[in-house]
Amino acid sequence: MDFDYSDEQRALREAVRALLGKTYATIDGRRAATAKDPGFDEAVWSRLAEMGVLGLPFPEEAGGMGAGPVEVAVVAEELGRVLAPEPFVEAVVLCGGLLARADADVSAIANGTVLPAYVGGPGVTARRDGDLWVLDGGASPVLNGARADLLVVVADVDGTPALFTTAQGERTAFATYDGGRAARVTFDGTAAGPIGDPAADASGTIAYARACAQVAYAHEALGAMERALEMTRDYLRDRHQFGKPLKAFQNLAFRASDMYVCLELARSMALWASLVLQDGDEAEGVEAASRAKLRAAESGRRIGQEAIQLHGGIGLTMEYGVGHYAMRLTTIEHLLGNRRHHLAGLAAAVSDHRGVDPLR
Amino acid sequence: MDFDYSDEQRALREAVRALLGKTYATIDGRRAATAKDPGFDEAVWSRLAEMGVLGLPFPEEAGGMGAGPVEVAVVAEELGRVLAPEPFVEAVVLCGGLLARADADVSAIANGTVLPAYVGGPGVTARRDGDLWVLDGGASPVLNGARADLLVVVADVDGTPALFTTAQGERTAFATYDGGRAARVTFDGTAAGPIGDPAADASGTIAYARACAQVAYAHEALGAMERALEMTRDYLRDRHQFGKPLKAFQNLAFRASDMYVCLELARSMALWASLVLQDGDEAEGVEAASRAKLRAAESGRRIGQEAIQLHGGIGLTMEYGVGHYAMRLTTIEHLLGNRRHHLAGLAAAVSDHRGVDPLR
Amino acid sequence: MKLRLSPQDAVFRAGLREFFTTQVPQDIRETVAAREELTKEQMVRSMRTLDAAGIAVPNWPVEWGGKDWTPLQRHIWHEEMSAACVPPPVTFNASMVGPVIAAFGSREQKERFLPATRRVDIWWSQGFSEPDAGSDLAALRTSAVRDGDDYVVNGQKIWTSYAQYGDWIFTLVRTDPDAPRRQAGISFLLVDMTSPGVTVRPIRLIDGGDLVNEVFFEDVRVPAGNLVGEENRGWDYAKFLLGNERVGIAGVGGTKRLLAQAKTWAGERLREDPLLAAEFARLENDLLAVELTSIRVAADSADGKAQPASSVLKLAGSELEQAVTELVLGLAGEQGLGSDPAAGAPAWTRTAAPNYLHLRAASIYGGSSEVQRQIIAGTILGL
Amino acid sequence: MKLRLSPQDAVFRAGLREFFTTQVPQDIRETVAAREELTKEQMVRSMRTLDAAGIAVPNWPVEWGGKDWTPLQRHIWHEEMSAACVPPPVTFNASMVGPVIAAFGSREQKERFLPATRRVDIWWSQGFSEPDAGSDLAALRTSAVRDGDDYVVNGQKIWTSYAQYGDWIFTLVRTDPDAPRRQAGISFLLVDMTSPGVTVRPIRLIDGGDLVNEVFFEDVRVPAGNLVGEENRGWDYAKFLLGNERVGIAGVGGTKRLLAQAKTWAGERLREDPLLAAEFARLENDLLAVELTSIRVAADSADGKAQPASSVLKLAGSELEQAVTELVLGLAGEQGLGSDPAAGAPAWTRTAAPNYLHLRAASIYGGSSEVQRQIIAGTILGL
Repeated sequence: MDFDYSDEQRALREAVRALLGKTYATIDGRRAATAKDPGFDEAVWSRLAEMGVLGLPFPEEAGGMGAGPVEVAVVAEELGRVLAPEPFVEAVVLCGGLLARADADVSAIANGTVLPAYVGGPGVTARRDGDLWVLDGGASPVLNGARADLLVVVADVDGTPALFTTAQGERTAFATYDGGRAARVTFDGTAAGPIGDPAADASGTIAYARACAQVAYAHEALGAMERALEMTRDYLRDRHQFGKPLKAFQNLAFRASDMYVCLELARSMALWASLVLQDGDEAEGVEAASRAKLRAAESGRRIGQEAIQLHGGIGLTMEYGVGHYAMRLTTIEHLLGNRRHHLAGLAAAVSDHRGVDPLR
Repeated sequence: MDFDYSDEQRALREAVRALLGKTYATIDGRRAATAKDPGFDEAVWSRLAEMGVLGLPFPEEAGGMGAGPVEVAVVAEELGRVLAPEPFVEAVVLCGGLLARADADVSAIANGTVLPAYVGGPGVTARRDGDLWVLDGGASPVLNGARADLLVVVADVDGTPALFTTAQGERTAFATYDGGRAARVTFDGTAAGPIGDPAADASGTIAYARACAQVAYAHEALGAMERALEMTRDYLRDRHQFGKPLKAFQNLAFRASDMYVCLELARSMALWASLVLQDGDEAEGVEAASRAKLRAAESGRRIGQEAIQLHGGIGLTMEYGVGHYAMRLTTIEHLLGNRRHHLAGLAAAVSDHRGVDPLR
Repeated sequence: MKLRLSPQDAVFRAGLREFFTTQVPQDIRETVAAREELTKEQMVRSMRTLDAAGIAVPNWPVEWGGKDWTPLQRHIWHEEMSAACVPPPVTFNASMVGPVIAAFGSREQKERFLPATRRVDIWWSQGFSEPDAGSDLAALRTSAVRDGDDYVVNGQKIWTSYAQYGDWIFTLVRTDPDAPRRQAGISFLLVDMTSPGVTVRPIRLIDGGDLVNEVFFEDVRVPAGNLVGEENRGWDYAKFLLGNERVGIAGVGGTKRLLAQAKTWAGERLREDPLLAAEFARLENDLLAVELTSIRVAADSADGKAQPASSVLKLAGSELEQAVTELVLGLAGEQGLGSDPAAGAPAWTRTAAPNYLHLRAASIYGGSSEVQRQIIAGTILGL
Repeated sequence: MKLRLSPQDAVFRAGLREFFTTQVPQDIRETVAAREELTKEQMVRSMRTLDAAGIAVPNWPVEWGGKDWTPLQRHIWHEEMSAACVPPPVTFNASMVGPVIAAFGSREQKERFLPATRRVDIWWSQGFSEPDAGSDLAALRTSAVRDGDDYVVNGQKIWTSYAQYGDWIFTLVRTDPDAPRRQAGISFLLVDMTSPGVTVRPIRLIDGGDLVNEVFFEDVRVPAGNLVGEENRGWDYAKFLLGNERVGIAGVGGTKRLLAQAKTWAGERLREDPLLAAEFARLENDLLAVELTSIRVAADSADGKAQPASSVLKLAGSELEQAVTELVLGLAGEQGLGSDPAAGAPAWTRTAAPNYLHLRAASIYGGSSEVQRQIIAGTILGL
């Protein structure tokens, strides 16, 4: 077992970091990109496509790079570090992952010409209408739902979930509190194409794709936590009150230490979950993702809250960066299952095993 | 609504404090008393009887002083402050309370000639044997069960609990980790006298008596917390490390502040619960007791643990007092329902009300 | 000791409850219930409604519109107001500058300012914090130099809430830069915000609001008659102001209302999800403990012990308030992302995240939690 | 990156697992499983069993009985040992004084002490802390004054675990009271505990044990040849000692075993009580995070980042260990009162409270949590 990145993985990280650094070197980059629709920088998205990042986890024959969860993690962490608003996790990991597993064509996602959005939740049903399949119902929030060229929809077919795509559906766009974009999507007999066999239960496929996205979010959160702690550390070092640097106040320094512990625990768990996904057993991957997501949520909550508190008022301003980090960490905490959701799931299964052994 | 003690209540406190101070001025008093059976000081017990404390909550016609839950609280808090090992809560509040409510004779408890012990739990059944009632089964730990002259037993009669007393039953004595005494009690066709109608469901009576004891424990814990914080404060003030007093380490001082907050929250809740009991509605009293016990357990746990941690190694020694406070707080935390027990009970009822309004 | 209100206080409470729930305009109370921003007009109208009934500033001297209430009655007043979704009187006017002018102002200042302050004919802003003087307020640098009958003020204030609405601002300014102690050279000065040289710049916060501001003073001439009390004694007046009002400092009323609302929003989940129910139960118990403590402080139960000061209430109250907004955000789940009205979501999910973020400030402003812990350690524990 | 052990490491692990579960005497492993005190004889016998297999001191130089294992293999060795209820090698010998003598001792000292230390022919005690030198170890005052070929030692040590068993004690003593820095005048001295003037007084702890002690030195003559390394450089050796062994510092193996046992003890309650199940799930997830972090440290995954130092493991590991003992105490409930064998209760409820109390020390000794936070703030964060 080892946690070292390969040279290729390091190179990927440097390349992504360099690319994102051009636009998101300071928080002003994020603020500018999120100030106008679609809530991210299309040019950055194109460059990510050119670099191959948008096809990273897809098989090479499907236009991807055939990379695995660890490479996805590397990218997600870099996005998190600079709070880049590009919807990598949602479009590539979640939607792309669902489509690629069903052997659907994902080349247009990989080359950046089609942006997909994920429509989950229990509110959509699918039915046959002659030779066609049509969708009814709706969901909200659909992240990037207004800008999306394609909706990847989980719809109920006779009590079990199945997957469909459609380029239609009514979309009401809105901004999310963290600067992103989402939409309320409604279907009303909207034509849609099935992905895979619509009569088959897609629960497993969906759970696995969500797991991949949960782990990617855990890494995105990790990058954000890391940077939020760095900013807090710098602030404690440089800011003076009562005639001495804040770091001289033991309580504040110790709280930064606790933030560091939170960060490292989250890092260990996120890295491990990527490796479990890479290892291939789906049930294990789903459980590991839940564990990593819970840990990321707990660490992210603590680090985000403490980063603000240790900064004081400035931490709450839009102009200064650290509040954006806290907001993004809060968002991720609540996406694809919040703390209580994952804890309840793990609690329900706690009798099923004697312990968790990560060394295998 | 007010939380001021009356002059009589203050006088009671001073009298109890003075009495206990003679024996328990330092932790050596507790250590000496608990070093030998029965684990408390019989002379102190007699003096408490002479002062009327052992009949405090009983009606005057039953040999008591007709005082209420607030006076009981005053005594319990003083016992807690010096960790006096005398079984006031167990014998007077719980056993005496059960008997007094059934109009049984409690004068011998009040005058100190009979020490009762409470045998609760689900392990005892009662059945008729001719004209007599006999008990089978057993329970452990029965606090002060070996020394007790009388056992007050909750026994199952055809599926509902009823109350009995017996002076018999086999007792295996043992020491508890906090220096107290308990026994394993077993019955095997042991003759016992019913208290009240054994066919009637005594659940309500038992719940109310337990509630009174829970609130008294909350006050005992309060006294212990108060003193543990004082000792910690003194230690932080007087002890030097790295060339300065410990209080100059901001993290330590802030943690003492948090202990103080815990203490005051527990105090408010315990005082209030005494008042609710005094006010007379039984269901309200039972709920308030659960709330106060939960709060006392949470505050006591935090204060006990932090008192040790802020003292360092010395806090763990038998010779120094603060560890005894932590031990006693731990014991109280687990008597008559621990944190999870009370939280689960309150959680189950949380939908039943819009909110809790203490001002009435 | 007694549990129940005295008959007088029970009548007192019933009267206030009747008033708050029937006389304060419905639109205002609904806005509060929905956790949405009140307009300035609503805040003013609400306070004038209270003032008309003589209960806007019970903490003031009776001569200037106050009430001779007991602390417990003031507590009841505040809690009933919160429970009825009535916005508390504008803090800057009612709890901050009013009592200072009433206690330390000249007769002329009292007559000029107090009635107008009570009716919010003047909306006051608070000019205390500066970019380098937050928790360490005594580090403030805004200067006021005497020049004839005026002071000339230069400097910058920050975190000034609602300065957009401000007609006047009460400020702490440095009048003696050479004073032996930093605290000794500070004065308490009232400044007309329409004076030339006063500029207000809103600060946008992560909760989406922009109601706190920077206020810049550039050669602003302020008549010397606007000095409150004595020159260089402003620190004393500021301490009076900050320590003055303990009623409502724990924010219990609002937290309690929110927790009760949250039960409604949780709906069936409260019965189906034991972990959620336990979160509610724990918060409810914590809230009860804080509320009881605030009643104890209000009732000033002496009993020979050091009283839990307002620091305990501020510290525990703000953490609890934050915890409840966090619970609500958790209830909203992914829905909470839709803070935009266009999301078409129910008001409570729409406001969940902004309110959660907004409340992060509760442990920072008005004396941060760190300041409160320092006060408890120092003042109460003697550390 | 990879999840799985290499085939070599998998074989390595299987071999150790086989050894620990079949070759270490059953009575020793059962005592550990029951969370009861091991006798000195059991600890010695266990270590000699390991030594006979050449795996008692893998962290030592190969020349003196160590192994050329990778850090990950050392981690596996430690975790397999814990999982199999095998007591880890006597710390004072294997992790403390042994490596110091091996690194800084003279050839003569190595030959004299290392084999005897490995086999526990000598039981070592640790003489570092003093009544006024705990976390602030450099404040120590025990003095060693050179007198001919001897040092004469006077002073007092405290918190000396198992000093009753101690044949020798390794101490930090002040040899230069006039050194410019307090740390500069300290030496590392080996003292035969049978020397005249050495007195041991047990300290009774609230966990019921009396295995920590005070050790008094009154004009104890110690041959100068028992000085390790150079005079006045003892602080460097002590730092080496304290920072030396990171394997097992998080205590994950024991915590994991206990948590698994606790599930058995919880029995049906684990299915019936969702709050209890959630407590288990949370602790299990925390434990996994700490274990993974300890593997990361062991595997020394560099990756250009500051590594989570042993401080993180000690801090998080001891808190977790404490939390699990607290969970067990909660499971025991009122039964936990019966710590006396006469209570006739199952071993796990009988030991629940003593173990809980015992573990309160985990965040105090070996560098308190406060010291660890200071190290993280200073060394890792640069604060």
